[in-house]
Amino acid sequence: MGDDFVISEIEKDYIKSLLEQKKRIDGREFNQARNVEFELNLVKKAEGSAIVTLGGSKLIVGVKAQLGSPFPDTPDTGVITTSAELSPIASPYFESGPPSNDAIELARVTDRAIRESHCVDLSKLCVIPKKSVWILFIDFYILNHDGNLFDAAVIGAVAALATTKIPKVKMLEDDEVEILEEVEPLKIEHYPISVTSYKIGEYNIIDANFKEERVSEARVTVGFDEKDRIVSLQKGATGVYKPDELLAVIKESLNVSKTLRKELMKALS
Amino acid sequence: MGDDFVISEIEKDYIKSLLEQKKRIDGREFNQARNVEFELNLVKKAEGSAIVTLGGSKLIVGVKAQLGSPFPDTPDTGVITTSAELSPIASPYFESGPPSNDAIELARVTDRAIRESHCVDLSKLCVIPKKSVWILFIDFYILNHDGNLFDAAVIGAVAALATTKIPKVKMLEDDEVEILEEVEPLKIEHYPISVTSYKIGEYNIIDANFKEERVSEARVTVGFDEKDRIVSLQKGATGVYKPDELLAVIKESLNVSKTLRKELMKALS
Amino acid sequence: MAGDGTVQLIDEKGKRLDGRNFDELRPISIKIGVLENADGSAEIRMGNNIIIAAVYGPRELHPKHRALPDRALIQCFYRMSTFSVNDRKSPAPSRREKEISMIISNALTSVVFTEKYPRTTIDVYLQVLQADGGTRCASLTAASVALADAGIPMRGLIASVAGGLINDKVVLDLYDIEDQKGSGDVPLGYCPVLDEISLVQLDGVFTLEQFEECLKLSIKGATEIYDIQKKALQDKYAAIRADVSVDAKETKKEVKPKEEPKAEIKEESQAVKEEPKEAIKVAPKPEIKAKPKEEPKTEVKEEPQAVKEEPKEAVKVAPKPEIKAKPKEEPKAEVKEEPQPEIKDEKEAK
Amino acid sequence: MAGDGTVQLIDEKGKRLDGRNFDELRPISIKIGVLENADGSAEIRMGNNIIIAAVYGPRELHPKHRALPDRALIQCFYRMSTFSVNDRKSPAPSRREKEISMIISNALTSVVFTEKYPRTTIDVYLQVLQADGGTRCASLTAASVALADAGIPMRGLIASVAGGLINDKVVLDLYDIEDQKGSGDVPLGYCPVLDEISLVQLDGVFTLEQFEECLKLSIKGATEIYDIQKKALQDKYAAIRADVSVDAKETKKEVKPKEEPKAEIKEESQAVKEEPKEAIKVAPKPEIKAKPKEEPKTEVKEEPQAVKEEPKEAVKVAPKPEIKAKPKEEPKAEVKEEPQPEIKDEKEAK
Repeated sequence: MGDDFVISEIEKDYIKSLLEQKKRIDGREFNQARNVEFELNLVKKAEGSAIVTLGGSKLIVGVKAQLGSPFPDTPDTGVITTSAELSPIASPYFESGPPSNDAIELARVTDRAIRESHCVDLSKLCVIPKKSVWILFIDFYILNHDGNLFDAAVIGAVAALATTKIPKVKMLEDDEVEILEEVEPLKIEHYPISVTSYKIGEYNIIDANFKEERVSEARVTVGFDEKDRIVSLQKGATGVYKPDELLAVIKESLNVSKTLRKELMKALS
Repeated sequence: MGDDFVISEIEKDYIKSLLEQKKRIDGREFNQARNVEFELNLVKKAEGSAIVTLGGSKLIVGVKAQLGSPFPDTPDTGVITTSAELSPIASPYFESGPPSNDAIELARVTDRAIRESHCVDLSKLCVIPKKSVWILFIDFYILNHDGNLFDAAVIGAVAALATTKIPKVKMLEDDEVEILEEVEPLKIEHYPISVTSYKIGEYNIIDANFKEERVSEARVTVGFDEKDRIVSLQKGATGVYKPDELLAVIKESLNVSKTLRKELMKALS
Repeated sequence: MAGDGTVQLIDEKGKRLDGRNFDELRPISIKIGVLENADGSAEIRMGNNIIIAAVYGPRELHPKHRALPDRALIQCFYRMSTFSVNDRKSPAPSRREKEISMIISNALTSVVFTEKYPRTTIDVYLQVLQADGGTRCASLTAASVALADAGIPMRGLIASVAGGLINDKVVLDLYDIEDQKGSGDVPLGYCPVLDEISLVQLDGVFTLEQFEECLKLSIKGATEIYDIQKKALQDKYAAIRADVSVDAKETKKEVKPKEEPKAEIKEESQAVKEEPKEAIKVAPKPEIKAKPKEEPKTEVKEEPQAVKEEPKEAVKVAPKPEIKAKPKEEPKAEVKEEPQPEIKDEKEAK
Repeated sequence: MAGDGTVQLIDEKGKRLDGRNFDELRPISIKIGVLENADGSAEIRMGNNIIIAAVYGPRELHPKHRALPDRALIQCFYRMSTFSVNDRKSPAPSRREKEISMIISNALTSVVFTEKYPRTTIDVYLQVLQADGGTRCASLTAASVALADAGIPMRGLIASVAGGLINDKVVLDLYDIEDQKGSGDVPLGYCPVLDEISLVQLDGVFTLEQFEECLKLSIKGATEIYDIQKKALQDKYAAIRADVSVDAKETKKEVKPKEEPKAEIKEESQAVKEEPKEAIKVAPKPEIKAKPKEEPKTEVKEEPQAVKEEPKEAVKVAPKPEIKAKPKEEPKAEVKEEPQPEIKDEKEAK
């Protein structure tokens, strides 16, 4: 991510020569994701939150819920909105300033996985049709960047949503709504998992770390639901895929998604 | 203000050596502010306005009043909002573009003096609780920068507020409000004055001009009300103060504030 | 996708609401060289989409530290005109526009010989004048020929079209309502000469089999579009040559040297050896009305009742999170502070 | 200050709503070295504040023309997470955040030997994960130890805490509600070793005597915080040394050279000769839970009735300058031009 970092040619060659021997710099298999860990509900001021680490990549996701008006064309459904900040805290290569294209892509790819999987049933977020619905703000801050923020972001967002508790409301007259102290958990309908595959030379490897990501020419992030359906996909960077190669990569990613989903469900149970 | 201007070492040494002889480059005493002058109500399209000159520093302040919704947590008070622009018109060292940190600090320090002194009784700006209140926009444009814009900004803001006339309103049905032609003066409850002291070496001088400001290592802007209470304070720049030194500077500033307030009241009478 | 698959978008005869078959493109026309100042330009119409692509460069990049020491940077700026959608779009660039700019730029980078122009930028401006679904694909198709028009050497042309899922059927080239109410969408950028996928995204819900079918259909569609791109380029240069021979007698029009045919597409495949080499003498208007297969009805005769919603590419009205009473938290501020395009943006889903 | 001093914040026994005495700090814990990539880092918890500080540098400054020929530039970036406050904060940096960044940067500059690193930048990132009043002070405290963790030579550590006025009494370390409803607030950055004030602001209404009392109380509080800072640094290096000796046997963990103790704090005073020089062997977790005096209750047992308002650090709702009828002048357009965050910003008062 980002064009500003020039990896040394030596390092690039080293990573590639290892791949030729079917090895990765951190000893993983080509199709092996890194360990994922969760710390849930740290931020009490958020309705839901999770710190997720995927190998050395670490981010915090907060979910804030607020009442607001629905979109006029979907008067009886709630709203989800996602933003990401690649804070300079996370890497010497990030700069402060307005959201970079990388941050925008990260937020939008994550949003797509959450939205298209129908992870949350937006119709249940409706309080008064046309007047008042819950808006869920899913905001990420990257704390440490060690590659493949995409999969960390999606799994972190789902984890944060799964910890989210929405206040109950009481109807008053005149379509006024009182927000009560009592809360109830947000129901998660589907658990999308995204798996990103990185292409280096002729090789496709799962869940690149920072150095691998830097030398990769292309990536494909695929979101799967628990029924193994594809719910989102994004090819990133300037490299290309042959059609058959793309299909093979998607199938490999599907397998990895099952492992990651198991880890997520274990953490949430 | 700003790190981008490098004053010549020669000039710096000259100013410092004069201070050792208890002299300032423009002949003032250490605790002597420059002359202040006002030109009131120049801008007819604003509800209030003032051009103020403090020595060579000159700025224009306009007050615009508009009806709007109150903040929900203060449903029965009006709103004041302050902004400043260090326009390139004012100095070869200002650049156009989004507000600089210097402009932000200037606006926020001024805002603090106005707000904390309760210069305007915001509850009197309420038209219909929860629905409609007056919002006062206080906007500055610096026309000429010759140091210590802070004190000029605060005294200019109070002067502009003191000239402000708010339209009368008529209640219609359904909480609608009609704005009438007739106006009434905004009542000023307190007259805050800020005095800024600049530290150069071991010396603290009041109301630095441009050159003095450039060689100073620290400054303290203190706002006082007419009961000699401190209502705002901001230490600026990277220099530091000993606790006793800070207290001494504040006492000196208090005396100067009385002189400046006299000038203001004379102009307003 | 906003749709849940319940809206009927295919009739009992297997026809879509605009009369097309499942594997049929909308009518496409491409004009090359529509702008004077640009180094290369193209206008594409694809269904009711109208998009202009302009290329400037290679030229010096500012700020210089962003320049790449070994190759050209390709910068894309995809923008929707405020009047291009049913609701006026905010003039500020949305996150959606930025993302699309980036993926189009990535795709183009894969085919341009960027190493020929180190430390420069090639700027590609894409202005959507009217949107009808699939604007990113149409933009990429247009950008590709505009680069050729600018004389930028390329490994091949990229043709782009979306496949999608409506009523659980895989179809080609989603338009507005299908884009809105269908259950899946896969924009694809494909270079037929190289058999390379340079852009692919997905939203919706697909089985692996559906995805594979969709991919094949889009590749077929892209290959048809590629023929239209080639024809447009041929016609442009034919027209220039015709002009030149006319000018030789009349000297009425100024012949700009930059108008000389310059598309230097080094295609590595045999398939495109039929690059325009002999001048076609007539071709008065270099506009190609490609009508693949039968004439599809471009206008929907009757808006189906069920489909009142705005097109997906329209900018939605931001929800106003006003709280009527006793807010636990203040919600107004949030959404107001939230740059509105961001919310609208999200609402658009892609 | 939003408060007018009428809300009862101290009970008849002189206890504050969270159970603290007037001169008592909230519980403070500081962890050093919490982030992998940063050159130095720290997490501070102070009451319910949770803040992460990361230091990168000294490193090259871009753009270069901003570099100082004779010393390092210290750039601070204080940012509130959107979810750190009761109402979601806009992701865009507010004027408040910019001002606080600047004053923290000024304070740190006063203690760092910047002349050792001409033409470089030392970047200090401060991310507020949860806000509970006094975030600027907690941030400065954390930034100070993060600089030490990064091995930046300093004249001394800055400890920071606010004094304030509630119910006309001077108290130490205002938290959320006190910050909101109190009648005065004086954030102070103080270096005990040097007896120097490097950050001071005020809002509210103070007599000269009250200000002086407040200053003394904050200096006392800062001195306590300084002890916690030192302990956290000691423990970090003790833990590393313990790790190193374990590793010598087990060779299980990779010992990174950058983790070597490097805090080179050249304090000019005798007072801090007890800098960690001998390794403490155990210290398994470099987390310090400092509980000054008695354990204060960090949670307010019952929200006092009178205090419905949002905390000051929450982002307020922007006033919507809607005109209901017959505007004398057209004001809407103007207000729209006013960047909205600016307005909200102002509402926060500091």
